[in-house]
Amino acid sequence: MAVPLSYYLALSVVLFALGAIGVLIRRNILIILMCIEMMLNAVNIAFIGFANAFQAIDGQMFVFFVMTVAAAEVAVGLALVVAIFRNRATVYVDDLNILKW
Amino acid sequence: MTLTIPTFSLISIGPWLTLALGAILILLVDALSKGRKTYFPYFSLAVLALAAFQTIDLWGAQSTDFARMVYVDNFAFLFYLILILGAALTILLSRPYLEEWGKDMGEYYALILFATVGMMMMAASAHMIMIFLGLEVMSIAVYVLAGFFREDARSNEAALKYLVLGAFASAFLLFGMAFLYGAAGGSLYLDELAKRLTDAATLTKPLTLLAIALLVVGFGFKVAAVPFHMWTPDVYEGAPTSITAYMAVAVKAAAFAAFARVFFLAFPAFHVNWHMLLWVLAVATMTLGNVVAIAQTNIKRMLAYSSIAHAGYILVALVAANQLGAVSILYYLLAYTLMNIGAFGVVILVARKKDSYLNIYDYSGLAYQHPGLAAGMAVFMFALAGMPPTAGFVGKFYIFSAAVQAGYIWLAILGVMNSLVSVYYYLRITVLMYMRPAEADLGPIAFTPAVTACVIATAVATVLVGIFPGWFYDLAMNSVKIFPSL
Amino acid sequence: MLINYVPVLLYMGIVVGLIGSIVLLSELLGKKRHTPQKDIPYECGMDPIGDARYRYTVRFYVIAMFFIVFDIEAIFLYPWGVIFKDLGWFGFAEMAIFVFVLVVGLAYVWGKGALEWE
Amino acid sequence: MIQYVWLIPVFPLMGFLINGLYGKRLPKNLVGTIGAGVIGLSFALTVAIFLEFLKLPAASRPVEIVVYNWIAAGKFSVPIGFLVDPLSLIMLLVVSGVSFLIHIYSVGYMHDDPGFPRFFTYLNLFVFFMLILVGANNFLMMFVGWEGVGLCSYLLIGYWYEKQSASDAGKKAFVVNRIGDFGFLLGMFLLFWTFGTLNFREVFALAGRYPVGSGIITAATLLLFVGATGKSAQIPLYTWLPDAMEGPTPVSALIHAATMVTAGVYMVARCSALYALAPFSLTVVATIGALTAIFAATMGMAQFDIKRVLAYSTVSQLGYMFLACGVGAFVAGIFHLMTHAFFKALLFLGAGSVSHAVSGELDMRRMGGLKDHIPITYRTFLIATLAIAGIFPFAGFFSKDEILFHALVDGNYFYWGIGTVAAFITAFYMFRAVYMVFFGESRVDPHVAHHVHESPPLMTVPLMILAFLSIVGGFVGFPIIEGGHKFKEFLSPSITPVGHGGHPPVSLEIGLMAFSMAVAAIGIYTAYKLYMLRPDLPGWLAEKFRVPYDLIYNKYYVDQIYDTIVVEPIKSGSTLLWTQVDDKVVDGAVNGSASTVAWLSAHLRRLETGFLQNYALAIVLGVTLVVGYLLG
Repeated sequence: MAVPLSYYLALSVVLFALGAIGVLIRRNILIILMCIEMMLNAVNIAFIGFANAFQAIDGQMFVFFVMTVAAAEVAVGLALVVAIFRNRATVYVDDLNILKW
Repeated sequence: MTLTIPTFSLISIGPWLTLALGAILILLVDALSKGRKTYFPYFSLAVLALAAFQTIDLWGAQSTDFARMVYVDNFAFLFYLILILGAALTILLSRPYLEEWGKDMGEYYALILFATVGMMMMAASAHMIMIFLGLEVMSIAVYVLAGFFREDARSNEAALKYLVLGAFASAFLLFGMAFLYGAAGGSLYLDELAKRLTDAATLTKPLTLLAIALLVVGFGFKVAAVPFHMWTPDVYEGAPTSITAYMAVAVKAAAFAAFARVFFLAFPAFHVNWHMLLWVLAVATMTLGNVVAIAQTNIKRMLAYSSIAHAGYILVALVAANQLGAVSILYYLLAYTLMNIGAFGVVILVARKKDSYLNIYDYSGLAYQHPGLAAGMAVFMFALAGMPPTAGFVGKFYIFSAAVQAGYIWLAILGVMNSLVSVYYYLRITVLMYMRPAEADLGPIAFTPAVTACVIATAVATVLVGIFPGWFYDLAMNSVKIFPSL
Repeated sequence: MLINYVPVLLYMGIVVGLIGSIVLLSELLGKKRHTPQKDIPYECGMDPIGDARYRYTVRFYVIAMFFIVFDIEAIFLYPWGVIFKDLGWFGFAEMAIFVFVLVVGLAYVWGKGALEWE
Repeated sequence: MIQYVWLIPVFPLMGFLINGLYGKRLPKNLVGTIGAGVIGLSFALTVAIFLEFLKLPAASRPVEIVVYNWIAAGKFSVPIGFLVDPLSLIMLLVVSGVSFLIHIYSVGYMHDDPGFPRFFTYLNLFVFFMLILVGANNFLMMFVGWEGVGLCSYLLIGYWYEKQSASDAGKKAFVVNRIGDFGFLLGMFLLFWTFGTLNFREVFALAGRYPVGSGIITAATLLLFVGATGKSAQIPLYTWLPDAMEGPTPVSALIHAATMVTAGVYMVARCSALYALAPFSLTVVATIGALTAIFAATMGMAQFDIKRVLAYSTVSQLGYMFLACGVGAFVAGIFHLMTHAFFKALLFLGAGSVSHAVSGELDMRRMGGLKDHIPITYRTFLIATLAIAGIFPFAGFFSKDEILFHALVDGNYFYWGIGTVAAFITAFYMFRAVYMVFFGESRVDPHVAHHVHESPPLMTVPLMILAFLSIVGGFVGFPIIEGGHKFKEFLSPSITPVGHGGHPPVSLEIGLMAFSMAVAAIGIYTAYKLYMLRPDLPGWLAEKFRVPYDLIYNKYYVDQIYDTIVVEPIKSGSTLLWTQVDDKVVDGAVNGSASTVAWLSAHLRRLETGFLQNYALAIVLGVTLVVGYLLG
């Protein structure tokens, strides 16, 4: 039984929204990074859904690159979290408030 | 099952390969050999020069390559040259500044080269995947560069803010691409999109519009358009000054390259939909940038707001969506590269001692102690303010003429009003330098040859490009012929 | 068909119900008396030292990052492997370049001494 | 020779570069020589070109020299080009000539100033931009000069930046001029949008196709005139000029009297072809000019600072020039511009010489009786005063008379009336200044009095040359005699005439001359009466209050009534105008807009809270708006 496209899209949108909300409300940087991953993966679901519906390979290809890029982004993010923790001993975003106005 | 391997020519992406290989070499040499290496800046400059030569060699070509993933055309080449110029000037600025922070490392140069490759990919991409990849190659390198002063809390904070928000915005951009993929029925080639989207218009129009909206968000973030600009002041202030210069000019240039290419190639049929949107964004961006810049006392932060305002001006050209508009984008980005990197060069020279002198009042009386430096800064400030006969003026002139030509009289008027407001804060720096006594003895400024050369070269170029804009205009006119819709 | 999964659902329901009722019953019926001996984490074996929320050395994060970066590249090997034969030598050369780039990364990491624990 | 016209502005530019880059290291004399010398070269070249131009047959005039194509945008291009025609030649001659004299004067005047090289750097830059402004063959290049002179004016007003008032004045001039420049820019955009070109001759040729009174041209000319009111200090944007007197006196003479402030008049005359098509705009120009002429003149009466008297008089005289343009007498406007450049530069330089003599004092209440101490200054100042008052045969007589004559002949009795009243007031307050400074008892501070001295030759020689010009400068425009008005003959090809072509009877012209001479004489006499005879008055008044019924003093009692009823209300009225309207209303509006922006700025920056998640929220809000707009 084929899953209809709208299911993919609905899941994708819900997941994306959850990720976005997570970025907005969580204080821990690591969790924020995870939420961003969630958003990217939500996009992946949309791509897979469309690729499946159109029987076009571009979408799947895109997913691969998104995953790679997401990994690289998270690696840099993690490195920054380590650096920040060493300097400021915190992993909470609202403690990062030197630069403003 | 048989596969046909598409033919391709490595020559057509020669500049990318040169820069990427150069960067890889720097990384390997840095990691695998002992001792302090001082030749990386020279090596990077040589690599950039080679890439520039390759670009010039390619000039005139007009095709696609790598299974229609890459455009090989003059529009891309002109952007290559602007990006290479930005990268080279940044490298000239960097060495003494990095040494002061004890951070003169090979990675810095390798990352700049990688970022430049990413930008070139954006400028030449013929497919959404390429845009996304280029964007991320560029962004990830720049995230790291922004946080390059690992021990500095400000640098950390800037990098993290940039990364989190950048990834956040990328997610929106990507979501937009996904919807576009759906709306176009399974293709993301820029040249196919226009036709597919109009053919399928009635049914998928909402999906297309949603995709356009999300793409505007993603590009808007990179070019720092209001309301996606919030990261800019913080990141520009916290990042190493040389990187701030680089971000302000090169990242913006690359983002506009992709922005223009996507919107002019793929969405001309939807101009009625997006022109008002960008109109509003352009006005908001110009106005907010200029107005808030007035209240700033940190020079880097002031220049950050100024860069927001300049993004607004370029958006005006994007709204105009005519040939002159496309030309003015190119011209303005060249002018902006020259004048802004020059201004940051002066900031680096004046800042000293790990950025101890970044307040605008530290510029008081600069003209009496260092007349040459003050004169250079004055040139850059006048150029940024759009005073004739500098490149900044001609750039603004092109942009507003394009807007007038396209019938956006009010947009041009608002732009002119904005540039009048902007004169206030640019001129304030000049006034401080020339018409105020020094707050305290500034002490000696170390005029290192590379930075001095960079400031002099950009100052002279800013004026020369303003006095003789014709040759670049012709080049740009030649390169924007690729947009059939303009 | 979804109907085939009904037993699984049933099973899950039973499991949850059983565990829930056991925990609930012991909580309700059991007699609670604290002694220092009873409150330590392990009744036999080593006495625990320090806090349980122990800060891991940063090395773990560094290794974790390397893992993410290198591991994820493996996804490109799968589709390549599927059509390896069809791609022929061209595909092989392509993948060799890809792996070479990864090796450069590894060499860099190694040369920087990031792989050494101390 | 004409093809080298581009060298005229290049010389000052070279002076600017040399003095700007090496001025600190060069000896003072050399800096001064370079500064003045480059202007001298420009002047010499201008004269050479002028002579050659005179020889050209009428068919090959005017000459357009295009150096190269500066900005190209589509079909439209802006060349770096110069238009050599009678109008621009007269302006070039006036600008380079007067600048040359003032530069020489400055070498003496600024000799002990620590910022000597900086002063000449700015001054040379100013001349460069001014020559660009008047030499340009298109609006955009003119705008380049327009902006440039504004910038230099700003730099030079705030030259003594240690003085708070000087830097405030600079700021005020800057802000006010921005408003004007905005109008100019909009006007330029409108012209570009309408005609697709910015070249003067092309625009004027294309404009000929439009009917008289066409909306577009009226709008464009009005916008351009907004620019002119800013640069040339007309109502309502005149307020910066009196404050601009904070700058060094040669700057006031050069920029704020002789050249820059006349740029607006030049621009209106240059666009006479456009204004001729816009009767409404002409009416506005004339009305604003007339109002400014009288308004500024009344305020000139209440001033005690000699430079402020001259500043209000400048505003008033500029009003005259606009009045002339407004009634279609562009030639008369430019004529007055030229003579005004001579005598007003002379007045300012004379004022500088006076203040030089009395150790920097500018308050006329602390001068007096200086006539014998500084004879050259006195005589030249008197000549200039006679010229501005409009006494035959001094230069101002011819030009002012021509303006009033045109106003009357045109049937504009209102403008004529205002002009005549303003002429009366001008004569009055200028002679008031002469009497207060040079005649009567010395009120000079005793510490200063013993070393009052004449200025060095470097300063007095320019005074004498300008005095000579103020005497003979008017004869190039000799009326009545057929062919006597060489000036008009020469200038006419550059100007599109407006108004009646008919020539009124000579008797009317002569009668009018006699009348305006009489008006000026009455003005002078009034000043004489009040300021030469009145020093005794305080003593008499004291007597009067002790013996109020004594008929002997009735005479003076009448004088007193006259004083209270006529002079005092005018004086207090003008003081009121000056303090209330000028300071509160106009300044308030200017400062208000600036402070509104500053207030916005200070509050909007608070949006940048520094919290990452607020920024993310902004992005999400942005997404909502963008998506909402496109889908909604």
